[in-house]
Amino acid sequence: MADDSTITAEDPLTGDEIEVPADVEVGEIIDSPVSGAELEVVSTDPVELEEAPELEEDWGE
Amino acid sequence: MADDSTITAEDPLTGDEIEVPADVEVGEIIDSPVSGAELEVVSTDPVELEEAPELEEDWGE
Amino acid sequence: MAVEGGSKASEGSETLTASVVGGSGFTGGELLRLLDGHPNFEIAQATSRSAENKTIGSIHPNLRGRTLRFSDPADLESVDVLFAATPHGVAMERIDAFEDAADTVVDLSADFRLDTEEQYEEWYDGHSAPEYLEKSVYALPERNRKELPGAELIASGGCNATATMLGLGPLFDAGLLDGDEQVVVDVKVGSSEGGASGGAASSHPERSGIVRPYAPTGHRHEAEIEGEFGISVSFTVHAVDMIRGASATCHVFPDGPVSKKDLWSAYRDSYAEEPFMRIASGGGGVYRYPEPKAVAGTNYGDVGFELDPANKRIVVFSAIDNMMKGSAGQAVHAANIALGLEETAGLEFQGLHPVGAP
Amino acid sequence: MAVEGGSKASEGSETLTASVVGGSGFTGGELLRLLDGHPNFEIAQATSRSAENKTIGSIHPNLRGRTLRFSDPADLESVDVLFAATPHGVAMERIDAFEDAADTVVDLSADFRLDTEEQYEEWYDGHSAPEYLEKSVYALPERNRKELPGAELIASGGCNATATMLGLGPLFDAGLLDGDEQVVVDVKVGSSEGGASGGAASSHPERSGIVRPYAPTGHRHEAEIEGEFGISVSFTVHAVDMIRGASATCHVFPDGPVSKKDLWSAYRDSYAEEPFMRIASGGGGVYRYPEPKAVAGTNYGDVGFELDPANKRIVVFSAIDNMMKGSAGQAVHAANIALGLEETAGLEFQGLHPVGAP
Amino acid sequence: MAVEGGSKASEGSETLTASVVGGSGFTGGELLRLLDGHPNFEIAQATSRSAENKTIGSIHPNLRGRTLRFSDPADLESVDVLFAATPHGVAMERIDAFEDAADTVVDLSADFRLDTEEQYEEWYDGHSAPEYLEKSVYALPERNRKELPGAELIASGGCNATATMLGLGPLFDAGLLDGDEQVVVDVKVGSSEGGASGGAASSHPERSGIVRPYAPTGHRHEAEIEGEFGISVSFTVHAVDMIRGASATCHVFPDGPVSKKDLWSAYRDSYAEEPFMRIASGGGGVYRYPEPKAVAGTNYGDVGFELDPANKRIVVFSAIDNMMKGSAGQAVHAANIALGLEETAGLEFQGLHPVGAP
Amino acid sequence: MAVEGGSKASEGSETLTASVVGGSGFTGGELLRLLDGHPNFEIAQATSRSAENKTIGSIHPNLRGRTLRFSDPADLESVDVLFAATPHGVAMERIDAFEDAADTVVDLSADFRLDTEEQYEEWYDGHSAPEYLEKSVYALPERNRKELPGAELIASGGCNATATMLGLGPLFDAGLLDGDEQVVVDVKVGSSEGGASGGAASSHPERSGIVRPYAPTGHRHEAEIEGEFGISVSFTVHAVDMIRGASATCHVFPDGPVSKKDLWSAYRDSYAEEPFMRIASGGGGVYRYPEPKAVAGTNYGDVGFELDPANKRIVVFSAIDNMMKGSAGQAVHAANIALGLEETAGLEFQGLHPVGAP
Ligand SMILES: NC(=O)c1ccc[n+]([C@@H]2O[C@H](COP(=O)([O-])OP(=O)(O)OC[C@H]3O[C@@H](n4cnc5c(N)ncnc54)[C@H](OP(=O)(O)O)[C@@H]3O)[C@@H](O)[C@H]2O)c1
Ligand SMILES: NC(=O)c1ccc[n+]([C@@H]2O[C@H](COP(=O)([O-])OP(=O)(O)OC[C@H]3O[C@@H](n4cnc5c(N)ncnc54)[C@H](OP(=O)(O)O)[C@@H]3O)[C@@H](O)[C@H]2O)c1
Ligand SMILES: NC(=O)c1ccc[n+]([C@@H]2O[C@H](COP(=O)([O-])OP(=O)(O)OC[C@H]3O[C@@H](n4cnc5c(N)ncnc54)[C@H](OP(=O)(O)O)[C@@H]3O)[C@@H](O)[C@H]2O)c1
Ligand SMILES: NC(=O)c1ccc[n+]([C@@H]2O[C@H](COP(=O)([O-])OP(=O)(O)OC[C@H]3O[C@@H](n4cnc5c(N)ncnc54)[C@H](OP(=O)(O)O)[C@@H]3O)[C@@H](O)[C@H]2O)c1
Ligand SMILES: [Zn+2]
Ligand SMILES: [Zn+2]
Repeated sequence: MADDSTITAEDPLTGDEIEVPADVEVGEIIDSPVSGAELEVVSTDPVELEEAPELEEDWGE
Repeated sequence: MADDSTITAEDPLTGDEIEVPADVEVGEIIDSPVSGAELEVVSTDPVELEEAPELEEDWGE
Repeated sequence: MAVEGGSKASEGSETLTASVVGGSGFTGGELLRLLDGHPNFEIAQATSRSAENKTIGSIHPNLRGRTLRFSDPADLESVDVLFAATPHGVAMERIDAFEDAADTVVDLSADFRLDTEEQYEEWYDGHSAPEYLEKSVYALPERNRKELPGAELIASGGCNATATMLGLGPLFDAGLLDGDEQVVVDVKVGSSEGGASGGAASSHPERSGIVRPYAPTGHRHEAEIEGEFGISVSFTVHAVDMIRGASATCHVFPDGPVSKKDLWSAYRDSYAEEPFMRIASGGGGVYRYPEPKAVAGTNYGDVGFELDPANKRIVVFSAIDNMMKGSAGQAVHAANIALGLEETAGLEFQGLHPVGAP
Repeated sequence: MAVEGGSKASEGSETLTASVVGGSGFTGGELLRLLDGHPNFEIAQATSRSAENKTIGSIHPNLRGRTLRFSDPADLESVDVLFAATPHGVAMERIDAFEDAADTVVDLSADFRLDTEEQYEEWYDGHSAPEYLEKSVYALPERNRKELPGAELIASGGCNATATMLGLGPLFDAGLLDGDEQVVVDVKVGSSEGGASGGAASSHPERSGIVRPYAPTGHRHEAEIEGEFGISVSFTVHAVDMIRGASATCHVFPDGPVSKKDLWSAYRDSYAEEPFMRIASGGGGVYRYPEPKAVAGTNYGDVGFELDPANKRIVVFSAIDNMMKGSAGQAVHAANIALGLEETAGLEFQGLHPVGAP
Repeated sequence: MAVEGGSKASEGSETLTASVVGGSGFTGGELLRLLDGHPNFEIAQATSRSAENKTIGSIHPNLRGRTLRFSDPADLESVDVLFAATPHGVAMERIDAFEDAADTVVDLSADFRLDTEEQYEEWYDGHSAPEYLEKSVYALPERNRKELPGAELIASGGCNATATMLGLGPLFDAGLLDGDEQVVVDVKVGSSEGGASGGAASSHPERSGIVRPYAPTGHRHEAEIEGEFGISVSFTVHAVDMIRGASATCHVFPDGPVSKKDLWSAYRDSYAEEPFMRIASGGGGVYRYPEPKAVAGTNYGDVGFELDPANKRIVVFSAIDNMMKGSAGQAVHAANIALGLEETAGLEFQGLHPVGAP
Repeated sequence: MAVEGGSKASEGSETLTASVVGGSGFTGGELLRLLDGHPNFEIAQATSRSAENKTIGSIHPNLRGRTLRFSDPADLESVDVLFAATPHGVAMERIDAFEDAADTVVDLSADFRLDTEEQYEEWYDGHSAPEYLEKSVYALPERNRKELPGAELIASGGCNATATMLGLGPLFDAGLLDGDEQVVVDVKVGSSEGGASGGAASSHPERSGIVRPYAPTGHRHEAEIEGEFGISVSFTVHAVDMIRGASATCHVFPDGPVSKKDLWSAYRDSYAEEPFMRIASGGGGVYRYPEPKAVAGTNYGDVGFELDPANKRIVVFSAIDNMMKGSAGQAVHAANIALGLEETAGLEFQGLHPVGAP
């Protein structure tokens, strides 16, 4: 599904090129199909991603 | 149930006095109500107990 | 670790001695647990051939720390009450010895549940001590309380039959059924019904996660139900993934019209004064109808009902713990009544919430 | 990790594009799994409002590594086939958009299963696009194969209705039932039937270990069964502790005498040529009758039966995986037929042994 | 149905009034069950905002038939003892009102477990009533019995911390550990730990059948353990498929050589007189080491150990019911001691065998 | 019912004959399932002494409808590949016969996993055919791919050892561990690990709902791990309530500082090109780390990790299906490589979601 609606960016955790929707905005959280990690969009031109801060209390106990 | 059908002996693992049937024989395996461990009767007058060798393959995988 | 004596309250009242034949089994273990915590009983003996001389806690981890050890069933001590929790056929062979050993005998097997030798020939493989059948009293107090005081031989009911009879009883008592109706009973049971000596089908990998028809037709408990109500029920039992519990869904087609009010009256009339019967029938929340896990570990019987006007059907739901109301609890309940003790003595546990598949 | 492409065999044959509306739900996820492994489909779109822009593997861990992300159901791409796996009421609202987007629409909800607007008023809350009811074809191939080739709007059946119809169908086909008989259907289902958005009653502590009457009477699937056989069934559904699976036990009281041979003929006649139907009826071993875990993960429907002469009853057992034969598998099966593909394409998984509560 | 009064024995002894704030939750429900069956307590109030005015049995089916209804936590009655079973942060906000309402307050949350405001800043989000931290007494009687008589503010321990401290305590008491050793604690817990308000991850289809790392590192209970032993433990928690139960496996690497005899002495010295501690360490049969289902529903803590000479390792196993020894049972146990009641009052249940995933 | 041939695609490519010795067991059944659906294999023989002459579907309900019957393991047919799935000790006794019957032998037991006779004396009860130890190749492709092409005797790894080695391997490969570190491995496994012939401890009532320490210390799989990495691990295995699945949590204390980036590099370097390895390490949603039910039924190995700076610890999580990656799947994977077939052939199943305790 790598068409013009997606662009590539680097997974900061793994270094892999991953596809993200072309219309992502700064601040958006995107998961990586490679690492599964949640990544925050920190810039859009080009798209740069950083590891998203963990949302502590939304899971389990 | 400490009547004349039981006598006491020492649990070699814990040092506790435990009740065992009066008619135990040398070689018999007796469990301890204190430690749960399996104990071998090594003499009967008085009753002396030792930790029974573990039966490896009778449990689980 | 100072667990000896468990929850026993020393209340000055009389103490009776009791023994459990088949104490290493599932219902035998449950009897030991109940007697251990019962204010009026002291356990004199628990038998097992395979675990002779082992402590009862080595088999039943909830009874860890007790000093009592299993002994040979051939050497029975004299006691006030003997509970037999052996496979079908054992008690009828040993009944003379049991009667010699105790004034009151409570048998959990099917050996003394039916009335006549003929019935044992039809449903089982005959009977070796038919002379006791006349004498024995069926235990289930909700249907038989008046017969129990002073009874010397008590036959505790079958678990699936108990669940069914508790569900259907009020309909017969209130005259809403008279015995010629179509009744389908679809039962779901846990794995402890099979006893401690399960085979390949009850190994964990094969028995987990199932809805398995295990008695499609012709289950022997039909005989008890027929004995009680004079009706032949269409009975099918499924094994499901729980350990304790029997749930009977009775699909009943009454001759005439029946209203929700009629049903409430019937069930209230039968059970308002019963200490162990509860009605759960609609309402809000998660637990609207009877279900096994709401009674697990307890002696409660929960019943509920719903009307299906489109099909002129009454659906009755009934849930018990087969280890308790379906066997050991029923046995102790009946013994309490037979011996003039407090009816609920030793049976007060309310059950747990939340709880999984107990 | 090089999982993209999964089990897809590239076989030179034609490739169709497909989209799944409601792709973050349970049946939607199952459709994605099946299409991902299907030799003739490529997934063009999976929609979710709540998980927009997330990868499909972030919700469905079995699809980890795929690059496809959920998109907004408001923006539908043009595809060959659109599968809708949305709650009841959504597809009837959006059917025009679905038809615009795809030549073939397969809906997994109840929105197009019944024949008339009146039925939707009786059993549901009416219908907002009744003009499509005439056009839509009920999916279940074992009862409706001839209608499917070329169908443009396919209504995949209800899971409990499917289990019931697969069990009862051969009795009607063979003339052993004609529609005026008493039929009790006692169903046991797993928690995936409730979909991904469960409430308090489906939390793990409350939902574990249960046998819970959840639709005592008046279940909507009765309408589908009545639509197929013209018979009103006494239908009761219990929730039990499994995730996948629906098991229907049908207690049937035929007018005249029926033999075991009659039953074998009936079921063999109906199902001998069916690629997904298996008869399990007695025999030895652990798995003698149909049970959900023997079909879990597969598109099989297992059926079996037993005679109860004492009560003039036939007991029919039927087991399916509600995620497969009861929804996504049935939908893909019907689409395969509608589009002239190999009937079993993408549906070959045989299931697991041993296996627990899948 | 005459269940009011439950298992309460009327014993002439004094009766204290008690209230449960957060009575609709899991540990609140367990407190209600225990108080309902406790010979010295009468329940004056149970609060819930979401279930106000409903009977307590509408949420907790084991308490069906009780007439008590939930009331607003804003209107607290005067009682002898108030138990708070609210989420972290509530008790510290309302502590003044709690202290006004009752002479003795037992809080089940983490709000008063640690000693200093700084610790709350490090491990939680600070503290709004730090002046109470000095005053509060940590509940766990096996480690803190001497501090409890007369205590006015009792902080019941964390379930995973409790399991760990019961396992490791004897090693510290006996001087086999001194605080600079490597200690890995690998915990397995049931779903009731998450409380009644579970989200998507605790729905039945997602939570069933799992071994799921849910707190890989940095679990807050580490703070309690460090507070007790002055040691930083490597702590990891897994969610597994049970409802009640916490099992801690401690992998300990002592500085010097340790024999099996040393271990037996250590554990016997610490626990021989403890009414709720049992040692299960090897032996025969099925239940050789501690496991949660052997203590489910009870206030027991089972501990056991094994030596691994090849790796100079001690493995300690510890199992509790998180609803009991890990919260409500520990709280009642501590209250019994604080108030000079029989230590085991209301906590005598021995548990069940067989039993599944309670 | 026309299931013969299952999912077999006829692809013109070569077809090899295969036999399964021990075909009535759990891993034997899994091998039959995989071979049944494999494009390059035809099953020539499946042996069982206890089920001789029965169809393979009578034991494995997922293989209903196949005509193949079990035959006597004494009469081996000539085939291209023989898979042995017998208890430890059988293959070493029969290895000459196996080698006569087939060019390639894949043994799933421990009989040929270790390198030297001495190791078998230390960890097992010696070896009766030590001359084959030199020749045999350890199967696990992720660690041993280069040795496999053309191998004639392949020893498929132990399930718990496999889970552990997949978790720890990248740390060694990347030089983050060198063999003198403290490593604790805490394993949780399902009941299928015990094989089809379970005893009392694996009956459903006793085995359900457990977290049971079953190999506190000294598990034999330590030998395989030591053989691979030259490190002695502190190994403890717990039985939990699932059927398929092994989950290893490795608590690792590296000598020097390690960053999250170092870990990502290590795992990506080792597994980026591996068709069956997936990394799940944090992120959002319900499935953040490896867990057995996310790989159940598949040949995937999921690994993940987390840093615990406070304790200078790396926690590594690893999850496999013991029936697949832990035995039959690993065996077929290795055979595919040994024989030059497509590496993933027959192993494409992606697993299910939602799914319970498969
Ligand atoms: N399980 C239920 O839910 C349930 C419900 C209602 C009624 N019942 C009835 O209760 C009875 C016991 O059932 P269960 O489930 O507890 O069975 P179980 O677990 O198999 O236990 C049977 C017990 O009887 C002993 N036993 C077997 N043969 C014996 C013999 N010839 N003489 C003396 N002792 C013998 C066994 O111990 P040793 O072999 O070591 O001596 C064992 O202690 C059965 O009749 C059953 O139908 C069971
Ligand atoms: N579960 C079964 O066993 C089963 C069997 C047979 C038939 N069915 C039928 O199949 C359908 C789906 O069931 P399910 O169990 O898969 O349900 P589910 O798990 O709740 O999933 C529903 C899906 O629909 C989406 N959705 C909800 N409202 C929507 C709207 N207004 N517009 C667009 N998308 C919407 C949801 O995602 P977002 O909210 O993120 O958009 C989600 O992806 C239902 O009609 C059900 O009756 C289910
Ligand atoms: N579950 C365990 O195993 C366990 C073990 C040890 C300690 N604990 C601790 O015990 C406490 C309770 O846990 P739980 O599992 O029982 O939780 P729970 O099931 O979620 O129950 C929380 C209760 O608190 C009430 N509540 C919530 N917010 C409130 C507020 N602002 N004011 C008054 N009442 C409020 C809730 O009822 P309404 O919303 O209806 O008012 C409910 O009754 C927690 O602090 C937990 O950490 C739990
Ligand atoms: N289960 C696992 O997760 C797992 C994982 C990795 C490795 N393994 C290894 O794989 C092997 C098989 O394990 P399993 O779990 O499949 O065991 P299982 O279920 O007990 O099956 C054993 C099979 O071997 C046959 N068998 C037993 N003794 C035999 C003999 N002397 N000669 C010929 N056939 C014999 C049995 O059938 P008949 O008695 O009817 O002939 C049965 O088919 C074991 O070595 C085990 O350690 C198992
Ligand atoms: Zn906690
Ligand atoms: Zn193994």
